[in-house]
Amino acid sequence: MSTTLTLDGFVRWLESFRARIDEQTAYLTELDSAIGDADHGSNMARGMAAVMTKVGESPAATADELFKTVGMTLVTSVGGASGPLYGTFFLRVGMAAGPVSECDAAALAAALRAGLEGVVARGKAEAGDKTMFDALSPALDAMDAAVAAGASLEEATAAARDAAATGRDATEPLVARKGRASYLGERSAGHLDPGATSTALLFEALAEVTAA
Amino acid sequence: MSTTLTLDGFVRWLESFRARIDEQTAYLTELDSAIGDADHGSNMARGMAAVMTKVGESPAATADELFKTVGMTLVTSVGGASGPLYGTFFLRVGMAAGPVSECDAAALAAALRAGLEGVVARGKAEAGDKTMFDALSPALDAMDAAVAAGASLEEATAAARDAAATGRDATEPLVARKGRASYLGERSAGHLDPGATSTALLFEALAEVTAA
Amino acid sequence: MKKLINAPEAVLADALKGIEAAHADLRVDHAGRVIYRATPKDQGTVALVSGGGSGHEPLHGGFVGFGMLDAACAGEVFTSPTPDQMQAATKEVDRGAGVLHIVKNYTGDVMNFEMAAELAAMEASVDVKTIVVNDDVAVQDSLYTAGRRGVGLTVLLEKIVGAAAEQGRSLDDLVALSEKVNGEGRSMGMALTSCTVPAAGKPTFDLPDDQMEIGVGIHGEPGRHRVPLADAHHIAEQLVEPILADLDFGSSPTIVMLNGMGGTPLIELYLMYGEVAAILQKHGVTIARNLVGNYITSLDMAGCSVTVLRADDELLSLWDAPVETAGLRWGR
Amino acid sequence: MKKLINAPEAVLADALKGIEAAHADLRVDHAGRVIYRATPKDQGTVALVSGGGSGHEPLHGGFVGFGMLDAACAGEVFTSPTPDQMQAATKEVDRGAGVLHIVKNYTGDVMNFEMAAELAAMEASVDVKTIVVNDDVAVQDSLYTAGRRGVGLTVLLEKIVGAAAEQGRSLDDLVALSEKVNGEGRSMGMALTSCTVPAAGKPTFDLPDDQMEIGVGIHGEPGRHRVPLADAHHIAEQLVEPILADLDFGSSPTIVMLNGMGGTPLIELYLMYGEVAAILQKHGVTIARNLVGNYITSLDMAGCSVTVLRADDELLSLWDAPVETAGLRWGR
Ligand SMILES: Nc1ncnc2c1ncn2[C@@H]1O[C@H](COP(=O)(O)OP(=O)(O)O)[C@@H](O)[C@H]1O
Ligand SMILES: Nc1ncnc2c1ncn2[C@@H]1O[C@H](COP(=O)(O)OP(=O)(O)O)[C@@H](O)[C@H]1O
Ligand SMILES: [Mg+2]
Ligand SMILES: [Mg+2]
Ligand SMILES: [Mg+2]
Ligand SMILES: [Mg+2]
Repeated sequence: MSTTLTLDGFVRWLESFRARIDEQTAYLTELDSAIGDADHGSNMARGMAAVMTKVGESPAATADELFKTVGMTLVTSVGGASGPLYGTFFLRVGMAAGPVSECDAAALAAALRAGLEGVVARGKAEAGDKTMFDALSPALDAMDAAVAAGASLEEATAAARDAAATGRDATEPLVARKGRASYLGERSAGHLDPGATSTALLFEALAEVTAA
Repeated sequence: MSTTLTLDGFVRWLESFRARIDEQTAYLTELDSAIGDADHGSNMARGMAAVMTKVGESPAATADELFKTVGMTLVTSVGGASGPLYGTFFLRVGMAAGPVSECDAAALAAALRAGLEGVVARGKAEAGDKTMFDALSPALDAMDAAVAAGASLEEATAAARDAAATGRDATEPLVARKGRASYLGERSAGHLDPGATSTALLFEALAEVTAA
Repeated sequence: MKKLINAPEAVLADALKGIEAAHADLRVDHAGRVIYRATPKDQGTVALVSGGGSGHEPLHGGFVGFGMLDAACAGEVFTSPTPDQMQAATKEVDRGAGVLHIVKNYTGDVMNFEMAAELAAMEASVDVKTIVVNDDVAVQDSLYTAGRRGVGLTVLLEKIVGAAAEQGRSLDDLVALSEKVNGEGRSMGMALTSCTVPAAGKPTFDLPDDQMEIGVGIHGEPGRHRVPLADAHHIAEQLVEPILADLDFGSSPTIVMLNGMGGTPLIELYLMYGEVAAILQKHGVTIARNLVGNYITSLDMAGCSVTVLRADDELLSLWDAPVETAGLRWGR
Repeated sequence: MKKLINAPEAVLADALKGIEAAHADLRVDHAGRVIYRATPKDQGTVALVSGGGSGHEPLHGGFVGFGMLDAACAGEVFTSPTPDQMQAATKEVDRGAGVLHIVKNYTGDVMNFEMAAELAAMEASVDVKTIVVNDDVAVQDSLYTAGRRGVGLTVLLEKIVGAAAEQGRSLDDLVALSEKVNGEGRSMGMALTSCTVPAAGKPTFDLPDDQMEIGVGIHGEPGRHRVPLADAHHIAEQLVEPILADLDFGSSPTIVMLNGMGGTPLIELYLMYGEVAAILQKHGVTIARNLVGNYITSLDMAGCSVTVLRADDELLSLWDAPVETAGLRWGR
């Protein structure tokens, strides 16, 4: 249990995210079948496989390098809505983190918030639109609050994980207003948002890695 | 119970055949699904509906007129294999019966045999090819034998009916050598032939009418 | 059964209405169920009449037009049309040079066209010749079958012979050309699913999820063999190999058609064509022309067929000649 | 799942192999997953790039060629392609007069094309303009949706704007023309069955035998409403009426497309076209041109869509202009 996340830790985060995506590919696609086009699982799996290959091939020396690789790889291998959104997220995280080799809780929270801002700039989602925003934004609010209250990295990411999960669950009753699910109108209610569900996995992975 | 079949009786025969076809349309198509193209029931139903309309519209004065109408209507409304075959059958029956208004058992048997010869001329089927021949031919053999033995019209047509049914049942184990079912090779064995099954209905109808 | 129809017994009549509405260059005789060119061809040229059961669209109606057929007689679904239809079409399209009947080899089609030719001959007015197409290698042409079925090659034959007719060739010439095409082409088909005949209301056969039918025709009939489902490459092998075993294509150019059965989307047909082309090339077969798409279908059946035609310069140039029909169009 | 494929993850790569094998006038960049014309158009003419998820064939690759697109970027099944694909295609096809991106309105497609345009602009070399097609009347264009989907009209737009590009019109002209087409066309779709995405391995949704989905797009997504199955006539009404309610076509000529979703055979599409044409005519709509077939599909989904485009003389003459692609061909 450490107070910073090192470059190694970032890679372990990505690895753990990838493992969760792989495990949940069918589930994510099933969620996307109900209110979308049945590809979110395979999109994310394809993207994270490409990311881990790229990251393995050319290990990065700094956080900005690493996350630039992650973001560009997602942008160029995923497509769909999630490619530009997750891609932009990581590109912005890297830009905000800068040429460092580790981040403490506050720096990490700030970098992740820059990522969220990138997602919003790209996709224009607002709270309650039933998108990944609805897991991402509360996760970062919780992390900020924990950091402000002096929580450890582990505690802050655990708070983010829990808030992401709550945010994901809260998408279920919502009527979608962004993305493909919005075409369904009222019929989109009663289903979890696939992107919010994959985002919750991202924070599960982060919390796991900081706790290790 | 009469010794001859009158023009009225012929029409009742056709009506009864039509009723049986209508009742068994789905069954005949099901048999044709197994070893053919799933249309024998609807083919025969369409044809006999057209026949009864035509016969109702322009009542015939003689057997040859009646059966010419029946044959031509089948030829021009059924299509497929059964159209020319049943059509030729009735055309030849009419030609053989001639401009009469009734037939006794011997005349009827002779006319029907002419019909069989038409079927063979058209379709080249032999015994055991798994076609309507395999119901028609034994039916006429039985009828001839009954007539030769001095049987009544009712007895002779009952014998024909029974032989047609036996012939129909005997098609089940056969490997088809004519018609669509032959494309299936060995896979055609184990199924009744649809055409033999509809032919058995023709003789059920005939026996019913002579017994009435 | 889920179909875009009004009623099973109205399918053909209603589809003919749609064909007429869609194609100003076709004329439909609704009572007679014949599709004609709106503008007949020139006097003194041989006319081509084909026809067969419906459910194979675009065949045959979609191939009526410049460079292919003059008339197509539409039967009920999977049921050959009747002699009176063919006879009427024959009289209607004859331009004084005779009429070629293009018949797929099925007992029903052959008998009905035979009766039509007898009727036309009785009227003594029209010179009718017939080509019976029988290209399906899944069926042995033997005493124990009704011969080989006519399948995919029919499309290629209608294109090639149609082009020759347009050039003013004689009826005898066209018969010889048809026999040449029929002799040089072979087909083989397979099905992933059965089709559903509207009047039957349910699939003609049941096929478990892990099985497929190899050697099917175009009437939703079961195939020669039921075998385990395979990937595209191995399916392609099972289609190509019987064709190559049946006819030696040597190194001559060929025309290859990868045809969809109606329910298979184009992405899969292209994928299959890629496999088929690679296998043919591996066997030294030269593909000079190709066609990928739904050309001779079996209602909503999922599956495909392969047709390979050995094509010399004559056939290739007739293939390349302009054609303007609903189903095939190039050169104008 | 029964499909003619080798493996779900190889569908796109394998299909591209088949497209390349089938069409000598197309060039396929397999690594980049872009389909190009084998012979680029003349210097000084605007190039058209489109693209989108796969599974809609012949769209878009089947519309690359003379008179339509210069390049089509293929994404994974139902997944928009990535910005690097579009950027590469854009640079490759630019003939110095700029490039028009034709994008169907989906969040993913729009974002990916946006990023591509940003990248192309950063390189400062190519003048890129974008038209986002959004013709689906099943979806309200409101704050509460991602706007209307781009569906069938895309085919008509690619044809019409492609013809104009071939005439040497400027990029700004083509943008204006595209906007005109997009403003004058509307579509509505329905499904009898779901499709099956290969990677998902099972149907996207279940639909009971007595129900259908009205207002579907082209990604196997459920529609706006699930309603009882109806006959062709009443289905046609449910497709045509929302279109007419959305746009007054007056008495101007129209181009009408009856499009199949991939799993519906042509006989049913013609039948539906007959119903649609009759209903349109009853409402006083004049059909000047039409298209019946599978042009923008949703894998193996059974169903269809209707597109109606109000077309003045300019649009009609661009429609009639020669086109030579795998999916649409006339005039050469
Ligand atoms: N405008 C948007 N802003 C944020 N997230 C979005 C937006 N549109 C879609 N998403 C997210 O993307 C997810 C769908 O991703 P995916 O299925 O991979 O792409 P596609 O919708 O193109 O098939 C949705 O569940 C949603 O969370
Ligand atoms: N050559 C033939 N001679 C006699 N009967 C035949 C011949 N070919 C087929 N049949 C009969 O026709 C029946 C099929 O009729 P039908 O299904 O209506 O026509 P099709 O085979 O054209 O679909 C077969 O069951 C068989 O009894
Ligand atoms: Mg999706
Ligand atoms: Mg049959
Ligand atoms: Mg039949
Ligand atoms: Mg998608």
